Amino acid sequence: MTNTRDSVPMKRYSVFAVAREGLRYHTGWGRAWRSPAPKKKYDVIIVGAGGHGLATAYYLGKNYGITNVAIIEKGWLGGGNTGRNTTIIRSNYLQDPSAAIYDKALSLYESLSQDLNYNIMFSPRGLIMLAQTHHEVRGYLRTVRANELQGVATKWINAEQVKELCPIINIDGPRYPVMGGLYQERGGTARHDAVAWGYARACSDMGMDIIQKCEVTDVRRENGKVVGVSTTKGDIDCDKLGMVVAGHTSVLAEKAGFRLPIESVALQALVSEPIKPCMDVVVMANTVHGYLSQSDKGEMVIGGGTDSFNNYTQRGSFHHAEETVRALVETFPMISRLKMLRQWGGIVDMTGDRSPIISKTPVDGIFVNCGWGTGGFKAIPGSGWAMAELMAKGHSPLAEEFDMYRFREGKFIDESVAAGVAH
Amino acid sequence: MSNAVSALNGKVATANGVTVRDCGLQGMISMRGTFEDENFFTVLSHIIGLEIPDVRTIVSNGDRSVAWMSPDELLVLVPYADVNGIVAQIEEALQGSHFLAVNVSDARSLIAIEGAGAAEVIAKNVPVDLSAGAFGEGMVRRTRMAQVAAAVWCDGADSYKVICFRSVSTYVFDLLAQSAKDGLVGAL
Amino acid sequence: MLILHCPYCGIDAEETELAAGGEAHLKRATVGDSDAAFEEYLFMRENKKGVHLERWRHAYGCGKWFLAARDTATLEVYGTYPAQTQEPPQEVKDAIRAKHPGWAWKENA
Amino acid sequence: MSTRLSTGGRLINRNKPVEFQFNGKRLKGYEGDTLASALFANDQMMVGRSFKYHRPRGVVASGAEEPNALMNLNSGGRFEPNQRATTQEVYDGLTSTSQNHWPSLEFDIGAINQLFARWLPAGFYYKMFIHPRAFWKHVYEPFIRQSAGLGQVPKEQDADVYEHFYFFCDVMVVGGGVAGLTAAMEAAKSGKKVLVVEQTAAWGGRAVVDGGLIDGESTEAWINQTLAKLADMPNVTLRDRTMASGVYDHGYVLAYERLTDHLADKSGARHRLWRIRAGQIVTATGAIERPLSFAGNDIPGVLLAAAVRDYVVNWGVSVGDRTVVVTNNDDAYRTALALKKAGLSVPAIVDAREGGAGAIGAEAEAAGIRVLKGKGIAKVKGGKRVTGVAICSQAGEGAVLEEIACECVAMSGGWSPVVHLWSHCGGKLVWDDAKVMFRPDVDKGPTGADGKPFVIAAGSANGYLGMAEGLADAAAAGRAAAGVKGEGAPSATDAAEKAVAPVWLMPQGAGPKKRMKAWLDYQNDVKVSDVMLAAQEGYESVEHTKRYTTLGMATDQGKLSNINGLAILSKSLDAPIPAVGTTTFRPPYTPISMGSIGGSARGDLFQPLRRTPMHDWHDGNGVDWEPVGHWRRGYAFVRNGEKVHDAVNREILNVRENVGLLDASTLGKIIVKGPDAGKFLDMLYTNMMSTLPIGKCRYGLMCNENGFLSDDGVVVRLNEDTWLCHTTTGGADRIHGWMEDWLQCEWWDWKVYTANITEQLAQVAVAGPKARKLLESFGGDMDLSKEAFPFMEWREGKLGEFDARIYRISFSGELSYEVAVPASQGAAFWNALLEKGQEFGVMPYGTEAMHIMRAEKGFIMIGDETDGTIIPQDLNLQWALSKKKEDYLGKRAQERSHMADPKRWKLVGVETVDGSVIPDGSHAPAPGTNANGQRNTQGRITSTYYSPTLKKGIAMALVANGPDRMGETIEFQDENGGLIKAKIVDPCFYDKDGEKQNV
Ligand SMILES: Cc1cc2nc3c(=O)[nH]c(=O)nc-3n(C[C@H](O)[C@H](O)[C@H](O)COP(=O)(O)OP(=O)(O)OC[C@H]3O[C@@H](n4cnc5c(N)ncnc54)[C@H](O)[C@@H]3O)c2cc1C
Ligand SMILES: NC(=O)c1ccc[n+]([C@@H]2O[C@H](COP(=O)([O-])OP(=O)(O)OC[C@H]3O[C@@H](n4cnc5c(N)ncnc54)[C@H](O)[C@@H]3O)[C@@H](O)[C@H]2O)c1
Ligand SMILES: Cc1cc2nc3c(=O)[nH]c(=O)nc-3n(C[C@H](O)[C@H](O)[C@H](O)COP(=O)(O)O)c2cc1C
Ligand SMILES: [Zn+2]
Repeated sequence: MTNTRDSVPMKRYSVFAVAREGLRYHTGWGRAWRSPAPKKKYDVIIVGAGGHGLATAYYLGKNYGITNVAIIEKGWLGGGNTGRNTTIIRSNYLQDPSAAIYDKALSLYESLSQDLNYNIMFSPRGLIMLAQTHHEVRGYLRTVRANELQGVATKWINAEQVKELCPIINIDGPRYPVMGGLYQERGGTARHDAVAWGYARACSDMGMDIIQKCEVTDVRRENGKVVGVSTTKGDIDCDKLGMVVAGHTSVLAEKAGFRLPIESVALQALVSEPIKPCMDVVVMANTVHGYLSQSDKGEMVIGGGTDSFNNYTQRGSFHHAEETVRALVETFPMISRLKMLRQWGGIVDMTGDRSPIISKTPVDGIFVNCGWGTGGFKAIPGSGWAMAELMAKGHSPLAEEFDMYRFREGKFIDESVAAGVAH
Repeated sequence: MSNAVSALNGKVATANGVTVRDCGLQGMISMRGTFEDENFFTVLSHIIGLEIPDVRTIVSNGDRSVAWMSPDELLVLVPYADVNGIVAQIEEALQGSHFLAVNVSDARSLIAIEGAGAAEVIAKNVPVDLSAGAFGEGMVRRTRMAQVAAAVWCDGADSYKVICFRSVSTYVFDLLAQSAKDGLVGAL
Repeated sequence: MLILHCPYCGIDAEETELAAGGEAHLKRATVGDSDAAFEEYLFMRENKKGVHLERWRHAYGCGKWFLAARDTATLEVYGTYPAQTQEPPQEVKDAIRAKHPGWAWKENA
Repeated sequence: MSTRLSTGGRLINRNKPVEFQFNGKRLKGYEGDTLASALFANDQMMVGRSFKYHRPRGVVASGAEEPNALMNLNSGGRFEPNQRATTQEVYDGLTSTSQNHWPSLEFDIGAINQLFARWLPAGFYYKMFIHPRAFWKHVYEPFIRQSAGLGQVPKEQDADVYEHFYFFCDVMVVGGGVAGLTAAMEAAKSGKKVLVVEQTAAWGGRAVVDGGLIDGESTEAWINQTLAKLADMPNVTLRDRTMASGVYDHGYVLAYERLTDHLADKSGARHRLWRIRAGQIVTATGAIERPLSFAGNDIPGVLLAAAVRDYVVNWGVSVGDRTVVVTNNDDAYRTALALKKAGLSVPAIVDAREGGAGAIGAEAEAAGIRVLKGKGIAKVKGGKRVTGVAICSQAGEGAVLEEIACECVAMSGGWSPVVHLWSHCGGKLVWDDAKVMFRPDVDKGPTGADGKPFVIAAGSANGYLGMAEGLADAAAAGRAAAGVKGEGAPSATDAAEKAVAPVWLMPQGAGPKKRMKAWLDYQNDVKVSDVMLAAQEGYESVEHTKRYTTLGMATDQGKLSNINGLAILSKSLDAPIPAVGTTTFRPPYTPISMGSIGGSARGDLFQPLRRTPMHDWHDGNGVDWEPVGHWRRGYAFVRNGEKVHDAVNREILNVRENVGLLDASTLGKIIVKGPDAGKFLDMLYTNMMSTLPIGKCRYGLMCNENGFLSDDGVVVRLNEDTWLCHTTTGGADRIHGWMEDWLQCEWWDWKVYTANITEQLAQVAVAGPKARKLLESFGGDMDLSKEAFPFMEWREGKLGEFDARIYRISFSGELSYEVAVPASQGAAFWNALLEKGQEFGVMPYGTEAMHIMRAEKGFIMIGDETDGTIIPQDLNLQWALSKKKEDYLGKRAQERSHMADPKRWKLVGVETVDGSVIPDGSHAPAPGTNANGQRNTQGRITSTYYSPTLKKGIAMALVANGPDRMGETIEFQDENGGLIKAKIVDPCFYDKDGEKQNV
């Protein structure tokens, strides 16, 4: 049993490499990423090795040649929400700034496996958001038209088309018959862990240091400017600091001396036992609160609502999972006789308008990327791209509207525009 | 008022020895005021003929009851036909003080659950300890019944009443009837 | 699945009977206050990993709002108290300090 | 050959034979058999195929931890995939099929994967299928998916029903083994309310099979007596076939009771999900035996040692005539002895420990069993079933010393306490080097609402594998849970045992070839080599290893594999096991049906359906329903031969010409009363309500603190200190809650009471030129004339025999009255209106007609013109924003720069040049693109309809500088990617001067 922490040069992944390695029992594979001790100083420190943090680092290197970068992670990389989300990817958002960044992300996702030389299993199997009330129909039609002008391909499909794409759905549900859906053919899923791993491997290969099991415990400032961080592995200096810690943003911001309009709450998900393929599309049912897709391994992956109280425990209250399952049993009657295999929670960071923040902060040199709440997996490449641009150049058109000061002006990016009321 | 019908119109269902039954039109007055206020207290007990109940209890006498609903709210139960008269009496008597008395008879439904196992039928739907030791005669609990609000009280051995909003009375009735049908647990 | 003690009904109500209402003891900012003060009131929330003072309504029960001091990391509840108060009662503060000796109520931090 | 023995089998009833099917074959078993024991009785060694390589697989365990024997059960509405054969009891008529193979279990094409296994190590797909790009979606992924998945897909609606049950107790004991029963007895003696659940159908756990004496009695006798005593105690509830599935925060436990899964008669609820609140929870959940990692440890016929003895003792079946026992601890010797006792052959006990076993070793040797010490298995021989084993030194690399023919290998790698429930809510574990196990760190249990621990582990679940120490621990746990002091425990003696040895790989120096054949996770095909590869590649965190290899992610959640896997990882990393740690334990303990989670909430009970008093009439009269929250409202009333939209148009024209009826009962109605009610409403509404004269109505707007419009409705002044506020249908509960929030939490010294009386009243809008005539035809004591009852006033009195309050308000633009009667009279009133209205051409109309008519009038609709981002100023509703008031909710917000920005889009009417209808949601593009390359826009449609009144399309839109651009023509998107020209006009399309409504 050999294990070397020395850096074996990274090997390109390909079917040939696997074939070759197979012959020698895979003894030749090197580490996907190095595990270095921290240096004294970096040009840029990114706190948080989730998808967003890693993608930020990756594009700092790739797009701006900034590679003297450390990514500091208190646990294991990808172990935050990136490693526990239901992996839904789409870009058909209503508001311009959202559509821009999510669509950037989607187009980067489409070639990410090749870009990273790591198969992230991006699976554009299509995504349907069900319309089950007249109000939802109107809301989605609005999105379709908005997307048309934003250059985001999406379309409205009728109930029969929904059924055709997803035979296991009950479109004639007695309570909320399916009236149609918003369909994005390019939407789908990706293997969440692989997204983190693929970026990590690429960052490491560019010479960046990913430092795991290292918690940032303080943010050191001098004259209103950041100079470094204190960590469980000692002090590390930097010129610029990117905070990309999702559910823990408030905790870290407090250490840097500023506040953010963020609350941390638990969001839950669960999977069924695996069954043979039966659903080749992702379905979201917002009226009844539940979404469903089938993983490549065969489990039905189910996501639902958030708890309504602040929580850092990565557990949630069972009744939310229950509400979700109830809704899905009604919408997909076949799942009633499947069994729940595992349930879990993640701590998501919710802003006042439920849209993210990618912004400079009151402290010179500190940038923050957070507030992705329940939907930031799909944004990872786009968010990293924009955050890198902001950190490198001080300005990014994709990030501009996601400034943290928008709340003061009363300028919101509200995707939940359905008030859901009628006379 | 010959036209008046209760939302459940006399529905009854029985299974496994438990009967779920619409109690028909029931007079109900929602009373809000300051319980500590002597005047409120005296006027009410004078008109209704009952004391103000303690927290989470109901007091009854014949066809009249008063149930504790919250620290400033009571539910007064009287015969349906008497409600308007009583509301008028209260308004008259409490004039000048800060209170609210409204007729909510038609806004709610009253359902009886009776028979050995009645508590279990309810316990399938409410997050409340309904075991005899914990929830005895004269106790009231406002709570969640499956997905709606309800008030439950015990008015005798194996006898319970449930009040819910009128619009969901069919839901509540069907829920209880189904719970009775699905079998008893044998644990309460 | 939290249980919180409703100070009005005197019962330990489970979360499904309750509705959460966010941070407690907010000071309403309004006409005449600065943009920053108004932003603070509407958006800037205490989001501590630790003690959180928060509002809950016994929505399916008595309908009353009450306040709770709860730990967001351990979910321990240090106490609940009526909503009609400007600051947590002494016994709640004591219970918090027993676990978080350095804790200070924001008004006299 | 596995077979039923002629004697033995304490759990089966040989007088009750049952017939069941497996893969189409009719087989016999006995009542009390599990599907697994019955299959063994019928020599069915192979029961399925593994996930990735489609390897032949047999039963390995005898309980909930089984990873291999997953079955599709039954058919039609009772079809269920992935059911463990080891926990499914057989009954007459049960049908089962094995999974994950094609065309058949014996001949499976997918098994070809085994040939490539070498090239399919952990994580191989991350490294492959990258090029060409399109191939992943169209070629690789479909292929991978097709071969993945286990059970078949249920096709039909579930034929069963499910239910929930709330239960409260002081002490909940999980596990009905001797530890659980002991703890329960101690707790129960205190008088506390105790619930005991056991997942299987049999009480007693392992003890009966393992033998020994408790209080001088046989374990079986002791268990029966204890059970009988507990059953007699009024404060104790005992439940078998009930699995505690999860421990959640604040002492909430879910337990899953399987009521009919073991019965041919399926009536009543199938599963009952108990929602338990327990003061203290005792987890006496036992321990699970670990496999040993040697080459070929997955071949059918290799079982856990304790399972082999369970099959013999509990069900009277032998897995094979000759069983080789391989172990690193003393317990497995019991299997050898039990087999011997049953007359079966045990060619050898292979003990990896140089020193062999304690007292029981001598016992085995005395029974004539050959014990090989310091030895291991080099390799299991066989394909679809075991044919023999090759023996080697444990210390070496696997040179074969001898081969022994056998049909069964009984392996034991030691025992792991079942710590799942302890851990679900944060209970911590410690690694016990001596016992080679993770056990609960008793000082770090999960804590509850009071900050104190609420779970106590007991017996073998707490790491006390010996009977005597386990009983002592359990008795103490029971007392601690009940909060009583005391001493003593049922007595037993533990024979001197030799310590278990940490044997994680067999032989210790096994090379790559062997490691590729040594399974850790049977179902997911994770081998020792995979975990080592993960470590080598830097997936060092146990969580990375889990996710990279899928170790422990199968339906058994690693009950057998996790500890072995992390031990291999720790060796690969050269780090101690506790430093590597475990992955997170998550509920459920074993999978629970989605049906049970949903409970009775399905079909009609899926959600509450709110009905108005007139609901039944609508239902019987062509209604096309529209869900609004939990209410259902009539969208239109369709007559024979009509399409929905024909009905809508007819309804509108009829209101405009005759008279229509709208069931408006769902509108929120909130009483606001008290000396400070006026002041309160002035804060809530943007306009002034305190000045509203008694007898009058006023339309009001409400904003949230962010300044956005949240609701609107007509406010009525009933008397000096009482107002009645109408809200939207969806707003009633929300606004009532909103009012209480402000009254209780901000202005608690204001004297105001509110009451939501929405459902007290049935309300009908009677609208149309003939509305007055229709109402007058009822007679009564109210003068409804124009002069006596002007617009925006209300009256109360008798309308015929009905007690009515009438508001003269209009949302349609016609002469209109809204009449409220007590809800109990609503149906009668509706019928009376229809009857008396016949001569006036009365027709009911639905929400869509109402929507269109208000749009014709240019009235806004919450939810159409507003979407949570709209302020009154956007809708030109400045007139409703009181300038006299210092403050109202939302006022400060509306002063912020973005809200006061003149560039905000404003409401206008829009009319297409060609009279067509603009599609819903259409935007008006503007020249150029923004910084992100998106087309600029200058407005969007908020409502758009065909107006049957005006016979053309009409719409409302929010447009940049809209009100200043009256008459201008701009372009909106059409349905096909093109544009439609439309003119900006006044939003009021119909009767601008209000002549119709003021008649
Ligand atoms: C159950 C669930 C389902 C979801 N479903 C979807 C979905 O279907 N589609 C979708 O698009 N999105 C979904 N999301 C949201 C999505 O997962 C997140 O928005 C996204 O993963 C956030 O990525 P991140 O990199 O910002 O955060 P994370 O992945 O959480 O990474 C932040 C990292 O920061 C680390 N960290 C925190 N504090 C410190 C510190 N002081 N020092 C060092 N490191 C620190 C954390 O350990 C963590 O690893 C879901 C989320 C959850 C919880
Ligand atoms: N010497 C050894 O190596 C060794 C190892 C293991 C067990 N044992 C013997 O086993 C016995 C231990 O007794 P015990 O009572 O601690 O354990 P046990 O295994 O006998 O009983 C535990 C019981 O809990 C049940 N259970 C587990 N999880 C459950 C859940 N989530 N919900 C409901 N039920 C659940 C199991 O079905 C089982 O009946 C003793 O006889 C002991 O000597 C010995
Ligand atoms: C898309 C997706 C699919 C998953 N599939 C499985 C699965 O098949 N088996 C399993 O045990 N867990 C599965 N999980 C859950 C993980 O085991 C784990 O619970 C989750 O990543 C959260 O981590 P934690 O439970 O360690 O906190 C899946 C998670 C995700 C996000
Ligand atoms: Zn209460």
